[in-house]
Amino acid sequence: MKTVEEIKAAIEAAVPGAKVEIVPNPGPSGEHSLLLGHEQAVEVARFLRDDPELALDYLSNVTGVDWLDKEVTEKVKVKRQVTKTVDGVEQTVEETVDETRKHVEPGYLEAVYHLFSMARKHGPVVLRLRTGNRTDQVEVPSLTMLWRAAEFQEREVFDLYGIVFKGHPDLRRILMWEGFKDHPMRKDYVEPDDYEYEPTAHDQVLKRAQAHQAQAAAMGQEGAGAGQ
Amino acid sequence: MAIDQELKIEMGKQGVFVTTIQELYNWGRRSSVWPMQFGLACCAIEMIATTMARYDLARFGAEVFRPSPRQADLMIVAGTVTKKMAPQVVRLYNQMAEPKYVIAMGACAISGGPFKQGYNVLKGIDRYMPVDVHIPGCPPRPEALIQAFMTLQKKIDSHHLTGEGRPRYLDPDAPGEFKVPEPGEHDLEPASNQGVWPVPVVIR
Amino acid sequence: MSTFETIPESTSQTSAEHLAERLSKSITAAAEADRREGWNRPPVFLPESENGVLEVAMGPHHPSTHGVFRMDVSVDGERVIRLKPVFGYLHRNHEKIAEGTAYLASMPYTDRLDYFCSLTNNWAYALAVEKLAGIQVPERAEYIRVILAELTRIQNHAAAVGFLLQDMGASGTPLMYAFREREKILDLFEQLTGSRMMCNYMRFGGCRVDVTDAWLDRARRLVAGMPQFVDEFEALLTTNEILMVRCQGIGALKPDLAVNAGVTGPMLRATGVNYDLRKVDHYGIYDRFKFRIPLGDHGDVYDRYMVRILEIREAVHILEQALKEIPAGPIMDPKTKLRGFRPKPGEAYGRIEAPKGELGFYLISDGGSNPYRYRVRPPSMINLTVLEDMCLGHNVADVVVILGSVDIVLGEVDR
Amino acid sequence: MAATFDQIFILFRNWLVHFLPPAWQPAAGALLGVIGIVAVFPGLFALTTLLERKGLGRMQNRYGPNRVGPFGLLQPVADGLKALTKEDVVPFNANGLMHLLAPLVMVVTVFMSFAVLPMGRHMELVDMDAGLLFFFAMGAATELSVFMAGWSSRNKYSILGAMRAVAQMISYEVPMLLSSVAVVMIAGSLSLPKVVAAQNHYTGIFPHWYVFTPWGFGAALMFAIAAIAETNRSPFDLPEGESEIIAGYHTEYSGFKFALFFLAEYLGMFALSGLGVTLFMGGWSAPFSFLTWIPSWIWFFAKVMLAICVFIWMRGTLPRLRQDQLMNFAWKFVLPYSLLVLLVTAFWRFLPPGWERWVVCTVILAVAYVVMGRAAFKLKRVGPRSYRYAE
Repeated sequence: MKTVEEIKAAIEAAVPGAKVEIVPNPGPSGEHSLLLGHEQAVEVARFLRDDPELALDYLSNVTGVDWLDKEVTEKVKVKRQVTKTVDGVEQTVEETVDETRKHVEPGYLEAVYHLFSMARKHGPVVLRLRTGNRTDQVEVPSLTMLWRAAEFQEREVFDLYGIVFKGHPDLRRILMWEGFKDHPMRKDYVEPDDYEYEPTAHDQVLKRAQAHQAQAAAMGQEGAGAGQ
Repeated sequence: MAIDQELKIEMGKQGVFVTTIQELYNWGRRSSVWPMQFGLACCAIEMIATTMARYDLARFGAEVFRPSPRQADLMIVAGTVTKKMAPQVVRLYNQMAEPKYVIAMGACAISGGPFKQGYNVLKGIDRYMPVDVHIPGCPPRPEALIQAFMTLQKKIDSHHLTGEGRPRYLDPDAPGEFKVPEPGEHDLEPASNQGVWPVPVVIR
Repeated sequence: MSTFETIPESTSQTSAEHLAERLSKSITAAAEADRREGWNRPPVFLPESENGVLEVAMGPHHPSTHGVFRMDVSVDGERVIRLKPVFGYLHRNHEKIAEGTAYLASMPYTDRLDYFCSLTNNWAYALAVEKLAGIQVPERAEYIRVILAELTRIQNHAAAVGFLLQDMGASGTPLMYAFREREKILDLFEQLTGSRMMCNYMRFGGCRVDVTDAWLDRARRLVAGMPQFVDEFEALLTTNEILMVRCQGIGALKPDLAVNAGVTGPMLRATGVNYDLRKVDHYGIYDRFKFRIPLGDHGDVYDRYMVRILEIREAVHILEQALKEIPAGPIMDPKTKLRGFRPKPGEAYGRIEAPKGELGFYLISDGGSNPYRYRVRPPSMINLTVLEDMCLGHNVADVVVILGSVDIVLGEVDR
Repeated sequence: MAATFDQIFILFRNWLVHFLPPAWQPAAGALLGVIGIVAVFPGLFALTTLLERKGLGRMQNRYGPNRVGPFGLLQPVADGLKALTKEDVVPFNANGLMHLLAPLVMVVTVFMSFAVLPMGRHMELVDMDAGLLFFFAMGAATELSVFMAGWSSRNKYSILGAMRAVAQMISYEVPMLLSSVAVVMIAGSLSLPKVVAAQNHYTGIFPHWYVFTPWGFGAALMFAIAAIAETNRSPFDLPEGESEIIAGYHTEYSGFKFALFFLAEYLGMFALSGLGVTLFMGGWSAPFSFLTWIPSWIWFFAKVMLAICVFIWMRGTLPRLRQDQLMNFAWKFVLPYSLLVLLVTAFWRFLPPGWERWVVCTVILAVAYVVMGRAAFKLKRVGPRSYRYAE
C-alpha cells in the first residue's frame, strides 16, 4: 500500500493538471486524505480505480460533513505609527502592538469517499470534495458513474446535507419525503417544534418542551398547556 | 311471562338481558383477535418472537396474522413511527374494519422513545389515532406483549354494548376515520389530530 | 347496478370479444359514476399506460418487505421491467442524535441499527472509537467479542434463511426452527448482558461485564448442539425441489458489478469474490482462528442461502476454538475512562464484517465530548443498490425472494 | 345391528318422512339431506380449522390454540362470532353487487357439489347418472366467483390474485378431469355410487380399490396434485400468497364475507377429498374385509380427514411454487402424464387379467414418471451444488 504522498505523486504524474492536496489527520488512526479539485476529480478517481497498482475497485463509504462558518480569532502583531509625548516633545513613534483580529472563514460542505481495494486487499484511501460555500455553490462532481456504490449514498448526502452531485443519474431525496425543504443533517438545522409533551425528565427534551410551552403561552395559543 | 313489566324494565335498565348477549359478544371478539401482519422496527422482531415456538401467541387464538388490514382486528404498532411512515399507519388504521384495537408496542410507538430527539420521529402514535394498550420497554419482551394482549382481552370483556361507557365503534357520533396527516415542507400537517390527542400539561 | 344496464342484450360477437367489451364498458361506466360523485381518481386497478404496464407499489406495508420498505415496481404481466426502492420509512435520525450526545451514549443507539445483531454493531462502533482514540483492548475482551459476534452471526443467518423461506411461502416452519435456535442464543445474551436484543455490551477498550465459567459452559453446550441443528435445517431445505426451483438461477449477480456496487457480506461471497474482513483486516483476533470462507459460483439466491448456511458451520468452528482458548485476565483497558471521554481531534473509519456485510463507522472528532461527524456505513442499504439489476426480467414473486435473500434490516437501511 | 348403524341416517330420514303424504315424501327427504349436509360440513370445517392450527403448531414446536374452551375447542366458535359481528367494509369504488355475490356464489356451488358424493352406503343426496360431470360443473363455478371477487374489489392485488387463481384452476381442471376419466373407463359409469360399488369387494382381506392398481395409483397421484392446486393450498397457494400479493382475491373482504371465502375454501377441500376418496380409495368401503362391520359413513369421513391431514402436512413443510413454474408443471408434466395414465388404463382394460398386465402397466408408468421428472429438472438446470472455500 502506497502512502498518501506517493499516491499524490502518482496522481499528478498520471493526470496532468490535477489539483490534489493532502489533508492531514492528526488522530492516532493516521488516515490522511486527499482533497481533490472539482475539474479533474472524475479523472483522478478513474485513475485510482483503474491503476493496476492501486486498483481501488471498491468504494465503501460516502458521506457528507458540514463545516460551519467559523469565526477565527487570531492575534497579529501590527506596526503602527503612534503619536506620543516623549519628554515633552510630540513624536511619531513606530510601535509593535498585539491586535486581535476577527474574520469569518467561510464554511463549506464536504463529501468524503472511502476507497478500498478488493483485488489487492488494501485501503483505505480517503478522498474529499469540498463545495464553495454552504448556500449557493453546493455542487461537487458525482462519482456514481465510476462506482455504483455511490448511487444511494450520494443521494443520501444530497438529502441530508444538500450537496448537489453533478452528473448523478437520479438525484432525488432518499430518506425524507419528496417536498421536504430542509437538509436536516446540517449543523444549523432547526427542528420542527413538536415538543408539547414530555412525561419524563429527559435531558434537553424537557427543556424543549418547556420552551415550547412558554412560546405557546406568549403567543396566547390555546390548548398548548391547557389540557384541552 | 312470570316477570312483570316493571321488573323487566328495571332489569333492562340494569342491563340483564343486554348483558347476556354482551358477554357472548365480548367473549367471541376477545377470543379471536387477529393481529395485522405489520411491523415497523425492532419491536416487530420481538412481536415475531412472540408468535414463535417459545412464547406462542397462538395459544390465545391470535396466530392468524392477516396481511390485509380488512381482515385484521388488532394493529400492533411495533416500533418507531417516523413522520414519513405516519400517514401510512393512520391510513392502514382507517382501512381496518370495526371493531379494531391498537397496541402501541415499545417506547418509540408510545412517545418516540430513545429517538424522541429525532427530526423525523413521530412522538407517539396516539397523536393520530386512539391506542388501547401501551407497552413500555425498548423493546418489550415477548412476555410483555402477551401481557398486553391479555390486558386488551380484559378491556374487551369490560365493554358495554350500550350506555355511557360503550366503545367508540358502537357510538354513532364518534369518528370512524381519522385524518391522515400530509407530509408538509418542514413537518407533518397537522402535527396531531385534535380530538384524538388532547395536549397534556407539562408537570414542571 | 349500472354495470348491468350497459350490457347489450343481443350480440353477434364471439364470447371473448363480448366479454372484453363488456368489461371495458362496465369499467368506463364505473369510472363515470366515480367522476359524477366527485371522485377524480382513475379506477385503481387498470393498467395505466397503453402498453399494458401495471405499476405496483409494494410496501411500505407489505408482508414481505421485512419492515417498512417500498418498491415501486412496474410489471408487464408478471414480469418486472422497472423497480425503484424507496426508503426512509424508518429514518430515525440516528446520526443526528449521535452527533448531539457523548461518545458512550451512542452505544445503545447502535444496538438499534441492525436489531438482529446488536453485538456486532457494538463492536464496529467500539472499534471505530478505539481507532479514533488509539485504545488497546485486553485479550480476554477480544475473545469475548469474537464469541459474541459469531453467536450473533449464527442467529442472524438462521433467521435470515427462515425469513427467506417465509417469503417463499413456507408457512413458518423453517422460521420457527430458526427462531428456536435464536431463542437459545438470546438466552445466552440475556444472561450475560441483561437484554435479549439490545445488548449494549461493548465499551471502548473492552466489555462491560465479565463472562462467568458457568456462562462459558452453557455456551459450549449450545455450540456443541449447533451442527445438529444445521443438519436438521439442511435436511428440511437444501435439497427440496421447490426450493431449488425457486432459488437457482434467480437474481444472479455478476462479481464485477457486485464489487463496483459495493456489495459486501454473504451476498458478495455468493458471487465468488473472496473478501471477508475477518481475513482482510484481521481486526480483533481473527488471525488466531482457523476458519474458511465459503464461496458461491453463481451469485444467485440459492448461493446466498447456501453461503449463509456454510457460514453458520464455520462460525461454529470459530466458536469451538474461541471457547476452548479463552484466557483469564482483565476485560477493560485500564487507561480508558468512559465518562468524560474526549478523543483528540482527528478522524477514523472502523469497519467489521457484520453478518450482513461491511459495517463501518466513520467518526470525526473535534476534541469535544461529542463526535463532530458520526456516520454509519450500512451494509443493508448499499447491498440494495443492485436490487433492480437483480430483479429485472424476473417475476413479482421472484422480487420477494430476491429481496429476502439480500437480508436487509430496515433499522440499518434507514438508520 | 351393524346394518342398522350403517343405515341409521337413512332410517331416521325415512321415519321422519313417513309422517307426510307420499307425494311430498321425496321432496322432504331431499330437504332433510340438504339440511344434513349444510349442518355437517360447516361443523367439520370448524373442527378442521382448529385441527389445522393445532397440527401446524405441533409441526412447529408449539401448542396452537388452547385457551378458548377446553383444549381450545371453542376457538372456531369464537372466530365465527367475531366474523359475524365485524364491520363489513365495501371499498368506495368497488362494485357492490358483485362484491356481495362473489362469496355467496362460491359457497353455494361448493355445497351443491356435495349432492352427488356418496358419503355412506345409500347415503347420497341424488344418485345422478352423470354425477361426476355435475361435480365438475359445480367446481368450475368457483372460478367465476373468484374472478367476481377479484374484479369487483378494484384493487391491484385482488385482480392479480384473481387472474392467478383463474389461470391456475383452469389449468389444473384438465388433468383432474382426465385422471377421473380413467376411473370412469374401468368402472363403466359416471355415477359415483356405482364407482364405489365397483371397488367394494375383496380378494382375501384386501379391497379392490383403484389406487392399488398401477393406473389407479398414477391417476390418484395426478388427481391429488390437481386437487391441491384446485383448492389453492400450499404449495400451490399462489392466488392468496400472502408474501407476494397480500391476500389475493379476497384482500378487500372483511367480516362475514371473508369468513364465507374461508368456509368455501375448506368445503372445496372436503369436496375434492371426498371425490378423490370415492374415485380411488373405495369411497365408504372398509379397507379390510374384516372391518366391514364398522358403519360405512365412518369410513368415508375417516378417509376424508386423512386426506385433510395430508393437506395440512404439505402446508407445514413446503414452500410455494411460482406462477410460471406452476403452469409449466400443469401443462408439461401433469397433463401429459394424465394422458399417459389414460392410455395405460385402456391397456389395462383390454389386456387379459393376470400378472402380465400388472408388469406392463407398472413399467410404462414408472419409466415415464422417472424420465419426465428427470427431463424437467435437466431442462431447468437445477440440482444440488457443491461449494468451494477460501482459506
